[in-house]
Amino acid sequence: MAHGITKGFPGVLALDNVDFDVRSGEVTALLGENGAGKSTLIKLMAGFYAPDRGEITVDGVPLQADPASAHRIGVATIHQDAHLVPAMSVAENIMLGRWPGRYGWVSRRAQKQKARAAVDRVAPHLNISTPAGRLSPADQQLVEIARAISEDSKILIMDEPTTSLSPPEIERLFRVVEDLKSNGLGIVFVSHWLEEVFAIADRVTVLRDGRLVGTKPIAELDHDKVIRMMVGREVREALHKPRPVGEVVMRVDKLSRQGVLDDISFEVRAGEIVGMSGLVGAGRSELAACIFGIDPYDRGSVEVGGIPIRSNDPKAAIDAGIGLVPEDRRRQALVGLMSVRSNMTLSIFDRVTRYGFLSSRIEEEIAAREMKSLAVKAASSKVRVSTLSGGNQQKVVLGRWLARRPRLLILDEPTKGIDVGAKSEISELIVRLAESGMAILLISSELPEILSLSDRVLVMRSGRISAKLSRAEATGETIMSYATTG
Amino acid sequence: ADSVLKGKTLAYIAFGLQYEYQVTLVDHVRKLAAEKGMKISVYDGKGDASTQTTQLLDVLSKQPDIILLNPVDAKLLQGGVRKANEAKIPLFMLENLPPEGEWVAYNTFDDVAGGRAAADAVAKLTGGKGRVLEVRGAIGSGQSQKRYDGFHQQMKEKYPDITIETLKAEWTADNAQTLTVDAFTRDPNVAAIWAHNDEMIRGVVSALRQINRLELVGEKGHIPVIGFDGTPLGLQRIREGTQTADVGQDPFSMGSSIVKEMENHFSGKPVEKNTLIQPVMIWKENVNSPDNWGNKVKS
Amino acid sequence: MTMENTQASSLAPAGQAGLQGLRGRLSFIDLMQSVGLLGVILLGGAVMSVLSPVFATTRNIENVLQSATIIAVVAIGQTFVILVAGIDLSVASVLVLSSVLSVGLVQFQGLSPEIGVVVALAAGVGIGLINGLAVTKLRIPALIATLATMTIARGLAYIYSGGTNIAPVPRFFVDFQAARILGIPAVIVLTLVLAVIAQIVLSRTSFGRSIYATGGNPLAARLAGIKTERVIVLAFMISGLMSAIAGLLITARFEAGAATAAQGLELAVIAAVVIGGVSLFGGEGNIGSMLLGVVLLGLVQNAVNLLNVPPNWDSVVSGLVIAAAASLDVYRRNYLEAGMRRKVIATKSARTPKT
Amino acid sequence: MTMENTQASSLAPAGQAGLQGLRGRLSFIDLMQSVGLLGVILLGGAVMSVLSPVFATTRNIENVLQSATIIAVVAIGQTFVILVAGIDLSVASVLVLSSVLSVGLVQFQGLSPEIGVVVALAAGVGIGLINGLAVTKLRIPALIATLATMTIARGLAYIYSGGTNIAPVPRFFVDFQAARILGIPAVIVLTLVLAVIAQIVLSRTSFGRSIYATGGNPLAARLAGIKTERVIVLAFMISGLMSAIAGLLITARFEAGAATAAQGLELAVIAAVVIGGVSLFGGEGNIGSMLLGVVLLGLVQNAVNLLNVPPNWDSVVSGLVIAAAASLDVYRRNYLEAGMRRKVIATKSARTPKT
Ligand SMILES: Nc1ncnc2c1ncn2[C@@H]1O[C@H](COP(=O)(O)OP(=O)(O)OP(=O)(O)O)[C@@H](O)[C@H]1O
Ligand SMILES: Nc1ncnc2c1ncn2[C@@H]1O[C@H](COP(=O)(O)OP(=O)(O)OP(=O)(O)O)[C@@H](O)[C@H]1O
Ligand SMILES: [Mg+2]
Ligand SMILES: [Mg+2]
Repeated sequence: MAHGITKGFPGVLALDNVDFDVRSGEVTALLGENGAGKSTLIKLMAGFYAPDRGEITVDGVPLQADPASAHRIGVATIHQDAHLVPAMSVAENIMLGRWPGRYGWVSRRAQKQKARAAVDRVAPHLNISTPAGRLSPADQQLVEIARAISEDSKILIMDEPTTSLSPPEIERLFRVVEDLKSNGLGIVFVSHWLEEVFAIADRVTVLRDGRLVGTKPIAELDHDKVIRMMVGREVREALHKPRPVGEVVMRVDKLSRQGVLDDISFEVRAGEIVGMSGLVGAGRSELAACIFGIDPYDRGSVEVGGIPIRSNDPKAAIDAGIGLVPEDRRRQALVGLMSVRSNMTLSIFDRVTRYGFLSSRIEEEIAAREMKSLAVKAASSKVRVSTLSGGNQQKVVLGRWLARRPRLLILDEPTKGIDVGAKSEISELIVRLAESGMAILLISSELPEILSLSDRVLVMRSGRISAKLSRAEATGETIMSYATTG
Repeated sequence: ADSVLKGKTLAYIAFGLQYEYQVTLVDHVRKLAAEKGMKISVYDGKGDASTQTTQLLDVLSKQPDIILLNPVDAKLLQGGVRKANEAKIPLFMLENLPPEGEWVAYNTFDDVAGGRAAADAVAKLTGGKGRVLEVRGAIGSGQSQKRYDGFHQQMKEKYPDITIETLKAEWTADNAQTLTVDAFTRDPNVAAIWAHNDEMIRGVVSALRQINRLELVGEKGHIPVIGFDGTPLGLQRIREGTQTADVGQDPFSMGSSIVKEMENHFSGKPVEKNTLIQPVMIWKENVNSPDNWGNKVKS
Repeated sequence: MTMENTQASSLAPAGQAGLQGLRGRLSFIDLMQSVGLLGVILLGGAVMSVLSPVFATTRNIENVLQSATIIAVVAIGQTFVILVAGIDLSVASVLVLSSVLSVGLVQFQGLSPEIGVVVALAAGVGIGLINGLAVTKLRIPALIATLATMTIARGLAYIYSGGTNIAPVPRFFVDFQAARILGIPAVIVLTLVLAVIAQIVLSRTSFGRSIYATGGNPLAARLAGIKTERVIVLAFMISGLMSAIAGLLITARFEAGAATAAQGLELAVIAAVVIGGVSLFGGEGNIGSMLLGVVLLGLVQNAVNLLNVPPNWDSVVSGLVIAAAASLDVYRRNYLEAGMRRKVIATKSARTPKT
Repeated sequence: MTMENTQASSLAPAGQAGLQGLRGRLSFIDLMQSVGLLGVILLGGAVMSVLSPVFATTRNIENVLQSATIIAVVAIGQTFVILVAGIDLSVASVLVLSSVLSVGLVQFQGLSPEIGVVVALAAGVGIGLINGLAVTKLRIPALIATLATMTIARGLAYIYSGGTNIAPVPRFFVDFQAARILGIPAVIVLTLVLAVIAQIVLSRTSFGRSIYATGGNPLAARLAGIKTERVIVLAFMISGLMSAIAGLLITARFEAGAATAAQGLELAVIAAVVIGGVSLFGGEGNIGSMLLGVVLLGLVQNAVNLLNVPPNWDSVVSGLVIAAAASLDVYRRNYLEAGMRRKVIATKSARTPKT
């Protein structure tokens, strides 16, 4: 459906003469490293951008560069970042722009019915009258999915729909996708999880640096081949090696927050990677928020190096030596209008200041170093961070903390939206940081990540720590059983 | 003997207590009211007709014995005046009259005569020729319009060789300043400047200083500057020589006369329906006269 | 009480029941949002009734409401614009332009009063259209675009009227001002009717929902296929129309085509709208509580007049009251919000896990 | 030329070199961003020079700049507040309060002029502090909080001055107004110095960076360890201080402390700041182009005055010019962006693929 597509941004050629087609009744996986141009291609197909060259057609009908026309023509899209109207209810967000009713009147009853039906397919636990802005990132993503599948479309495009979902939700999503596929929809699926790709895709299209590498049926491919197409080299799995563990860096004691956290106690030692697993909504992000001083807590204490840190004050946490890579980087970590460089030095003013003034030379040194070590793909360190692809934005957040070198680094879903190559780089990086004596609290919904990296695993359920497992005890089965019924 | 006004409630909706002349007028009426034993409430119109309309309606709820109204823009108080008439509360007017309605007495300063007096002064100072800047007040203000009319009529009738350039400064010194500066940039030949109030003279003087054209009275190159109001600051400038003359009004006589009409009304004596208070020209010679209201108030 | 029950029942299998209960609670919270400002008003009213015997008279309340009508009508239009994250500074100028046209076309051009009214309204809609196009097509920030039309429209009003106010007005303005419907002044009834229509449009039509979506998240709205530019243009046109209607009301009230009126009205309107809970960042607010903001400001003014606060102290007092009202309202919201979060999370984490 | 070279070198393995070249190009574009508004100004200036022979004289330009100083100083402070996504309506009131205090304390209380100045500045900072605390601690929307202090401060200024002008002013005001440094009026020099300091603070200090971060994404800024509330309070205090300084300037200009001055100045200032490219949503803008916005508005006013546009038409003309300037600027930005995109495609699309 897309032919000879070229799209440039100031400083970046995002897509260069790309051909791509979607067939009905098939799932086409669109793969590529961070910044390869996947989302850009998708935004073009959704009518959000106009191609600089080339043409997009659906059943022979050319697509105008206007989202409304894309919807009309039958293209439904889940974009990489959730695009919800925060103050509107889940139901309204699902029916956004397609409010049911006649003569411009919105029938609330029909709206609720339709929204309920869509939500039940992917997220039956959601209350459709909650304002969308109050949902956790995972639930927001489910709402996006519900919206897209509720559309009466010919083509369904999903740009990393699974990044914040946990296994049960992903499974449910895949069942829905199979269903839609058998109804003759053409589906485009983007993910950095090859397991998911192999589970659902019929064909694979790979982009690299804005150019088409190739399209192949899934049957002709295996993990390594796909990775080679994407990255152009082999990727090593990080292997767990035992490390010497130092003294206690952080001790959390009887931390409670009404309705959210209940009597949480644990400690993290220098050089140790503590994995934290649990289902979506178990309260892991909330725990990180309390430790890092984003949210207040009712009882308990957090100590770093034996000294209690003030609650509800991120600055105090940072000064005490804690760093946090939050779950929702766009909202919680990045200042979109500022450059990559400024975003990286946002927590180390003291280190880039000379004679009371910020030194752009030092800033540039630090930014260049971190960009290099993380292989951040950006036109320069001076471009706005909002123009980077999702995965590269995440690397910038990591870069900020690498530049600061905290004693304890909390990583909340650190490889969310990160490509395979980079994921293994980040895994290696995490190990290297631990080796250098940093304590790491790794919150992740991806079991393989937890299992391959953690020295110990904590499992959370309903705001409580339901299990503390040693590396030997931690298997996929034990973790899942404590996560669901501990 | 006690005044017939003793114990009466007077609601006074003032033009706005942001203007020196008005403050003096209000203070004087307040003092007279106290002497007569009236209970007075003053409402600050803030130079805004909408505010005054609302105040008038609020005042009607309180049913005072007398309303004294000094409209910012009389046409816009037409509706309010009608309501006051309907409520049958005696209305006394100052400075501005709506097109219709009833009131017991109306006192005003003769702004047309003031404009004419200014024209005479300008002609005297310029020898009856040249380009004169007129810094006018807000469009839509009755006072400003009458001053404008008087000035232009007099010029047309008696001093045809004078050309007038009108600057729309809307009563403020800020506007007067930039407009004057730019008027000089356009054409530095200015024979005299007249402003519709003393407040704007502050801007004029500041402008002249900025462009290096401020010479004191009597010095070479002095540009005659004539104000309007006779405020203490205006008188001070005349003493210093930065201002040449001023068209003085008199808030004291205006206040006294309207209160006298109130007394007449309630004691059944004949009431002077319209009183026009005449302007007094103030020059350096008579600037220290104790009759000038600007010398009676001490700022 | 009900809440306790909800907690218990949310342990039931599907969690559906718990969510039902929550739904009921959410609209209760919506109610509280408005009631909060109402609470501030009632509290203030109670204090005032003690301080001034005339305050609580029908006569006085009617005066307050009648005075508030003009701001209210303009504020209804402004609400549409602020909901799409815009701002309209041109409202007061459109108002006076409409006012002078409605009288001037009859006085100067000898047209029939009906035509005068129609042209006045059309002028308002036209300026709204220009504002909307400048914001969407030329991409000028709304503040600048409407500042420009504000200056231009006021200039045109002065030029057309010759700088003075035009009187007398056609008879029906006077009649309208005096008219009463079921004993209530017609201007108040008209304002309420406009408010009800606006509220229905906003809450029950797809155009209204598009307004909220466009203001709440323009990108999301566009991606969902909403013609956000058209929505924005329409919002500005509605604001223009409402200001023009307010222009007719001011003509009736002052019995003159008023070129000089409504100076600084735009700020008063924006303040009322924001106090009434409409977010300047768009997407949040409703006509009902917005009107409470208008009434609150009107009452503050009235209180100051009735209590005969010494001149210039009145400014100080109104400033303090505005600040107090706003912070009371904010406090109430935060309090409510905190309570709500605890409940939501309690319900959620109690839900039975699904595997 | 250089760009071509850069393109060639971008064929080198790491793409690092290509990034270097792009960096050069980006700052050129940054330059164009400011130059754009400058372009509009120069274009307008050229037209004006033809229309009015006196326009391009040193004298006139000096006058325009001198008149613009007061708005410029207030706008510098306002920029800090708008950068943190706030807005400060109280500036004009703070200005007059400072003005009456600086003279009144000497005239009425018999204090020394130095103390008068210090107290005036302290009052400005104090109101800024109140604004900041109201916004951060009480969480009142900035528009409402500063509307309240705007009303209160103006009221206090009237109360203190009794509605009259306070004169004469201490000698040094007069001297300062007349002073010249290297032939340039001291007020202009002072304004430039303040602007340079502000620009350095914004671009080269951690506080400045915190301002941008807080305005751009308050949550992210807070999580990065920035005390966002403190930053916001400081921004308001700077705005208060700048307005108070402007109050001293106006005292010097008019040789009196006057509570009536600067009516509606807040809107003019906000307009200038926004035209100067500072985003009302925070996090974007700089002092340099902001000042161009101030100058542009000053020139429009000057042009209208010099051309002796008939009364009332002047409003129409300035409105049109503001709209034209804003849309030209927007057009230029889009055009530049499109050009850059084309350039990338032209230079990179044909490159030999590396595998
Ligand atoms: N609005 C924009 N302005 C400038 N550059 C952009 C913009 N949007 C995308 N880019 C650039 O285009 C390139 C492709 O980005 P895109 O978002 O399509 O990548 P992606 O394949 O989706 O990556 P990821 O897996 O990280 O989401 C990147 O280099 C990105 O920085
Ligand atoms: N601002 C909020 N308002 C209402 N509910 C919230 C809010 N933030 C979080 N929650 C809810 O609190 C619960 C705990 O969420 P949290 O994000 O801590 O879980 P998690 O284990 O980190 O899972 P996730 O993978 O979704 O982040 C969830 O049910 C979530 O929906
Ligand atoms: Mg992407
Ligand atoms: Mg989480």
